[in-house]
Amino acid sequence: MTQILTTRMEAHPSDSHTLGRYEDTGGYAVLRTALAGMQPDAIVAEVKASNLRGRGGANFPCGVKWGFLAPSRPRYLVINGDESEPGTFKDRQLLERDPHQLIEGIILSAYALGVHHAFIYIRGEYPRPARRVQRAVEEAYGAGYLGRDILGSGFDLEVTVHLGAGAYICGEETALLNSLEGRRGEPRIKPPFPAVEGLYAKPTIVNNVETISNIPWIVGNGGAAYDAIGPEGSRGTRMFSLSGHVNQPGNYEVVMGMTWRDFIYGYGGGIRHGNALKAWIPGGASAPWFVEEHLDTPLTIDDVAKNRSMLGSGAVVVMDETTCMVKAALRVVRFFAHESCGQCTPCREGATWLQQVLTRIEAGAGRDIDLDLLLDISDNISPGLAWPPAMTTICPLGPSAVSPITSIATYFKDEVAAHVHGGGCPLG
Amino acid sequence: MAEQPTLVTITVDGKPAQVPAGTLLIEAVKAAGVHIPHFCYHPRMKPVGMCRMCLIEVEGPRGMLLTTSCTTPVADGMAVHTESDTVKKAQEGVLEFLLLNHPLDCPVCDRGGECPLQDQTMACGPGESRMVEEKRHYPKPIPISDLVLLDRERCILCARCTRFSDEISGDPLIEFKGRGNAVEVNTFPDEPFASYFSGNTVQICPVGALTATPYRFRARPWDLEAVESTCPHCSVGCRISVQSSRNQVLRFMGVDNGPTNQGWLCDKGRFGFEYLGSPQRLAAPLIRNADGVLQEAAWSDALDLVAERLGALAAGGPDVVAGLGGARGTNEEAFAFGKFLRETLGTNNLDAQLGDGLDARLLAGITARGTIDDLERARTVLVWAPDLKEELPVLYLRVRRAATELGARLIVVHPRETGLDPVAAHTIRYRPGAGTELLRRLADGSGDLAEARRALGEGPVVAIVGRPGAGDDPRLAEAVLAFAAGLPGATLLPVTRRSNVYGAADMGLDPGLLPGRVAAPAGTGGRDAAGIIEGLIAGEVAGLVLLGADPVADYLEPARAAAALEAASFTVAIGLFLDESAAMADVVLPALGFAEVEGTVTNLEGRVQKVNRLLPGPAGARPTHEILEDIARRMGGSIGAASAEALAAEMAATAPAYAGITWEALSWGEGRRGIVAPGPAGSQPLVHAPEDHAPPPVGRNLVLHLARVLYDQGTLTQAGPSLAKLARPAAAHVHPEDATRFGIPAGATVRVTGSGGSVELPTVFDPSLVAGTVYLPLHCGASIGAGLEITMEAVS
Amino acid sequence: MTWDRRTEDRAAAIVGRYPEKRSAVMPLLYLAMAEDGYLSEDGMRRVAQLTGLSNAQVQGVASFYTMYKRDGVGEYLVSVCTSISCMLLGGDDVLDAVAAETGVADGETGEDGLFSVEHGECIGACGGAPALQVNYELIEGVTPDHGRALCRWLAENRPAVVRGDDLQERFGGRRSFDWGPVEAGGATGAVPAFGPLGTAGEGS
Amino acid sequence: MGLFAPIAGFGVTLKQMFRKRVTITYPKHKRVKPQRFHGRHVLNRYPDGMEKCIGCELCAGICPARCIYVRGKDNPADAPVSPGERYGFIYEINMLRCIFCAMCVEACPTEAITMTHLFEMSVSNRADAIYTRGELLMSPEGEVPHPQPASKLIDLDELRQADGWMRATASSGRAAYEGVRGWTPTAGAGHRPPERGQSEHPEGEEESD
Repeated sequence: MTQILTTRMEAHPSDSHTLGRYEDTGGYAVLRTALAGMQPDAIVAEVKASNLRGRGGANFPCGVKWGFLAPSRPRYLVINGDESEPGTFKDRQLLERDPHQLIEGIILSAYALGVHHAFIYIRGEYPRPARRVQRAVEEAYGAGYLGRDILGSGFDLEVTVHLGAGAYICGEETALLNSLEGRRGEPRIKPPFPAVEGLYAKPTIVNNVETISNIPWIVGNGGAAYDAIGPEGSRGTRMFSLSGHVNQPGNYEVVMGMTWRDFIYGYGGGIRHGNALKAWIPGGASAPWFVEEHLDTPLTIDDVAKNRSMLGSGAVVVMDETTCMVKAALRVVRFFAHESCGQCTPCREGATWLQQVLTRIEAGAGRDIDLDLLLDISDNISPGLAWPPAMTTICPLGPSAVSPITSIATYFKDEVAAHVHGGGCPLG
Repeated sequence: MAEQPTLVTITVDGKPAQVPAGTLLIEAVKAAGVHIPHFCYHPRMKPVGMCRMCLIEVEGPRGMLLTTSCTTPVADGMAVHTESDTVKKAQEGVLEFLLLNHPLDCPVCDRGGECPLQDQTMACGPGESRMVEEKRHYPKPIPISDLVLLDRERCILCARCTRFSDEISGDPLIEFKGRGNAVEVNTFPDEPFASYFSGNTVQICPVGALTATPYRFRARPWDLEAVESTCPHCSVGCRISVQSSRNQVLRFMGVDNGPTNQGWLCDKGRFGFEYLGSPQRLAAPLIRNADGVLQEAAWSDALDLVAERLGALAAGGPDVVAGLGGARGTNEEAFAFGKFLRETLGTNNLDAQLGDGLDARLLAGITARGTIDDLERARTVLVWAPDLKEELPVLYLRVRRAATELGARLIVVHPRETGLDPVAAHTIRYRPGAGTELLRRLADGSGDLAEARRALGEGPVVAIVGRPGAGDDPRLAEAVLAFAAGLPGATLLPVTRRSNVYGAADMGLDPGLLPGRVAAPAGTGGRDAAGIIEGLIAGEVAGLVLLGADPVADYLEPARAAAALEAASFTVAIGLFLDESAAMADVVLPALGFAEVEGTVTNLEGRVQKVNRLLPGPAGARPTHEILEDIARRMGGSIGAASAEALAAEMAATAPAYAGITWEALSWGEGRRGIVAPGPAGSQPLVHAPEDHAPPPVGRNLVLHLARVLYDQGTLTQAGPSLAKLARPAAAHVHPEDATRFGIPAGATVRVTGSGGSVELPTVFDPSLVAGTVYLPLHCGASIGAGLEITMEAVS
Repeated sequence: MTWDRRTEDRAAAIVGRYPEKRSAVMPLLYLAMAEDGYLSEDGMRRVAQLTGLSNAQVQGVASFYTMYKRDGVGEYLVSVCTSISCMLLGGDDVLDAVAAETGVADGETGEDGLFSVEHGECIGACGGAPALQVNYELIEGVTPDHGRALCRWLAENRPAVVRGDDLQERFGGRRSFDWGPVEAGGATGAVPAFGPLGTAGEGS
Repeated sequence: MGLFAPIAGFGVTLKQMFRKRVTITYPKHKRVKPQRFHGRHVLNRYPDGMEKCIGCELCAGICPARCIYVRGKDNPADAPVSPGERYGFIYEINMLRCIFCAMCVEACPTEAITMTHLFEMSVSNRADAIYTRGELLMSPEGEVPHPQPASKLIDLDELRQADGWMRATASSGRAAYEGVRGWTPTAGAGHRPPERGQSEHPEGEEESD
């Protein structure tokens, strides 16, 4: 079984986060080699060759994104550690258990991109990971991996750890940049993309923690080696956060390509109490749900997309037969309504309205027309209810709130009707 | 001026259209004749694409893309659909979302009847609400300043107001608060939205979330009558819509005149309409009776008396009488006043200013006079002038825009912090009275001024020059203008505050000028304001005609002015109010004012604009030109003022710079934006050489910085209840170092003694003030004259 | 509003860490919150001065984020996750149990100022669901009984420093992943960034 | 020419003599007005005494004769005159100009203004024909003031006869609500049910909430 990101933390559970252990296990060796002998372009080339796709949710090829970086300077690198999507906790593990791997990735990426100031944006509810990363950054400064003239290469890099304060929307890259600039975390209109006008209107690359944590391995082993792992379009390993009604929840670093059945019943150890599977969310709260018929779909970015959903942030939430689908949908919609930044009318008003209607249905006060109403509200947020979603909003948070609605409307229409006619949940 | 934009071809709903390149789709499509509904988009602000109302479909490589037309720039060959089913559905959806929480306040909402949300709901909204849940509720309305009320239930969160106060006016006192469905616009607790520009947010609010107290519930939009006119409050000449109901002016709205105000107004302009309907307006002539009391009289008696007394005085020889004023009315009134004084009374003692502005010959005669719009192209802007935010607020907005949006380098020279300092690249302080030395150093680029000097070497340069304080020597401004004229690509904007002081100068209300920017022939010189006042005191001048001027309050040495009026053997005051000077006059004649007469005015660029008539005015008041004509006729002459229009025609025919600027030309097409009267050709040498006259900073000596503030004790401000309460009490602003030197604790009362008297005032510490200086706001109820040299001592 | 010398120095260091001082708003708000126990108006005013923003703008930022508590919070802020994964495994019951034990309803602060209770949106502990945080110190695998016991223990022992590892040991269950070594650090209030030991963003 | 020819000539006259007369002896007798009769206006109150008029001026805006003058004002917070922010501070109708078209009634969003059956309002002075708020607004007891006292010529009881059609046609009224008391009765005493038979739904209009 190939592991890239989690080897060290599994082998050294007690001190994988320390500089000593990191260096012992070959850490910063790649950095030394790269700073001594590699041109920045060569690193970019390796990343491009690796076909590494962003792990934050959009799965955009990392090398391509780097290629968009505008030539003007200064430029910034921002690490998105604002992991807040329900079901996702992989970055927390990477931050907490192997921060130096991330820092080495940052230094390599910054060197490759000509960046001299990088920011690590960690969500506010993660004080422990933030403390660990901060300590690791201090260790790295102390050891000469950060600061002026890193390892005598003449390359300078400052890293600032920035703590969020409880706003999921700041995981959206432009909202994150606004937040980092000290503004309200409202997404910006794109274009211009951050690679052209990002932090302080300067060219900026925003990458996910997991994405950048892969960089030391890719630079060390070559992009081709990474590209050799896993099926086409889903290269490399990937951290999946498995939670919900499975026997063995947790983070799993896997090579993609297996079926969902293998993943849920293999890694997850099957459904609790031997219950039947009812549905699962394949890629974080914003992804449309899968049901039994998708169990034999291969777990790759493209196969999931073909089935009108997404791997997103790699969070798999499994629901068994005892789960009320209306309640589950409401809980997800409530999240998005709560986390809407409030800029765009359809998301601000629509998500709350969806929540209100669902609340009514769940409480047994639904009307026959309510499901159609829900779908029409959804249609006004995400016209056509197509996949990938069209949107009437600036960022995809609006359409995210629609996913649970279309999911229950597609697969659990009868259950919704039973709520309406039975005056509440038929499951009791 | 009108650069032809390059055109690109796009397809709008299947029809090809030629639209200007580089514009946003929403504007491009408008140019093609298609209106797209929108709320958050405002052509004078950066687009944010928040309301999502302006969604349209654009054909792209990956099929039709629904996108906001306010954020998408137009590109050649673009095909857009504004009326497809998808677009209609999306727009209807957005409107439904907006209306979910919008209260059904339309019948009581000030916006009802002129509300974009109402209009667009009628045009493309759903018929009925599908929401059965409770709407969002907030206490309503809450006052967020003395002038503005906020109703958060009505707010659709388009951020126009917050963006205006952040981007345009630079005082972000209102902001979004909260997140998601709980977002609201609000101020910081206990920190009101006390912006000089708050009224603009009321005007641009697309719903009735922000309403203005002076207009609240006074009328409904459909019973308003309106004319376009020019704001009467300062010399920027903002274009306004004057709106009235039942013969009462109820509000001024900004009209987007690109070259001047771009749609914005200051709150003094916007809410400064109340004086017109003030019960204190003069409504009948007053004659001082045998007991020395002013008593109402018939017009014929009053005019007879004036003609008789003035005639008797004028018969005594030339220049025995004098005229002051004319800087607040129309050009036609100023022209008539000049003719009346020069031809009927045979005097050259006339001045529109009261010694507090710039030399009228400079105003009328300056070459390379710029326009406000030059700021759009300026590389460097030099402001050596009064605090524009206090005196010419909309010019402040334009300069601020140049500095923040257009990348101009701004250099501000002033004795203390001005509103522009936060956006200035260089701020230079100097002691009042020591400006010549500073100018020399700036011209040399010596020492710490090197950077600023280098910036001034990069043109085009716009120089905005005036007297920063009333005590500053007007000759310094001339010297600064002379220096600035030599800068690369320089255009010059001399500034002074009274609304039509430029027009008055152009109409020859100065001993050295004849109408149309013509220098008076040598040897015809009369007295200027200071000369008139001293002449009255000395008994060399006996009669005085005041036209909308109040020297007793406004002359920089009020005591001298009072003495002059005391000494005059006959004074007639023509005006709107019984101000301090009128109260000392022998005859007071009520005149019609703004919105009651038609005419033209000239702003600080020399831009001539029309003012229009909407109201009859008080029954007993008459137009100024008629009053003057009637007096002239009684004296056996005429000034040919059969009507204001006849005067205008005479001006257009005889005053060189005003040739062809007729009412007709100003009323239609491009002329409605005003016509800039052409300046003199060639270069006119500036008149005076300045010299420093600051007393040396020794012992307990200080210099005085006396400057205007927006809301003061002026007659027009005080006659309107909304603005009157905003007037600031006077205070002595002292540098903390000086306070220490004089042993003055914070908040202590001091006695300040100057050339014209002595007052006791509370102190305010002002570290931005140049040391050795005391700043007093002008016209705030405490006057010590304008002499630079003053003394200060602690009282308690 | 005056901060002591140490706090002012810290504030200056924070401002110095960013290319533009406006960026320091968020960490400074945490600092202001740590000063007063909640985000006071005076605190926001001071942050505005330090960053060159208007007070209203600082309020606009502060009110956007849920972790800046502009009303007073109790000594222990208990945030029970009720997002989808925790909900599936009984997060609502834990919240009910916590509310019942402390007598403080969701979103409220008790009269004695000991507890504030809130439901949280996903706190990244889905593998150990249901989970809760006390002053943002995480405890995973919490049953309703554990939740009650936890609150009782807090009320009885009133620890000055809330240590996540310690609470996890006493009241936690299944974890999302192996947490590694026990941490000495903990939270001294409802402000995550400025614990007594190294703080996120400090130093460097 | 027959004997009865002269009498036959009176045939029509005689026939009429025995018919019921159309003419009534007004003002001794008064005709019952049709339910939709447009008489003089009243301004109504809610049962709790609050005025219904909010001073919105929609009546003045719609009035084709331009005979209504309304001005609103802020409701005093401690003693509100009407619900909400604004109340009708000035309310005047020039009855000489009024054409009794009832557009004001239709425009009114709160059913504040309605018409009664009283049409007797002769005046001897044009100024008296301007009905002010004092003459239009009914008292909290449901009485409506009138410039003239009750007399042979003026039957003030007709002030109580409020229009029945209004419910069906006013902006917030719908025929579907016939017989359903959706708001307080007009003119305090206008207890008459709306006219029957108004509520046949137009084609395609569906019953909704």
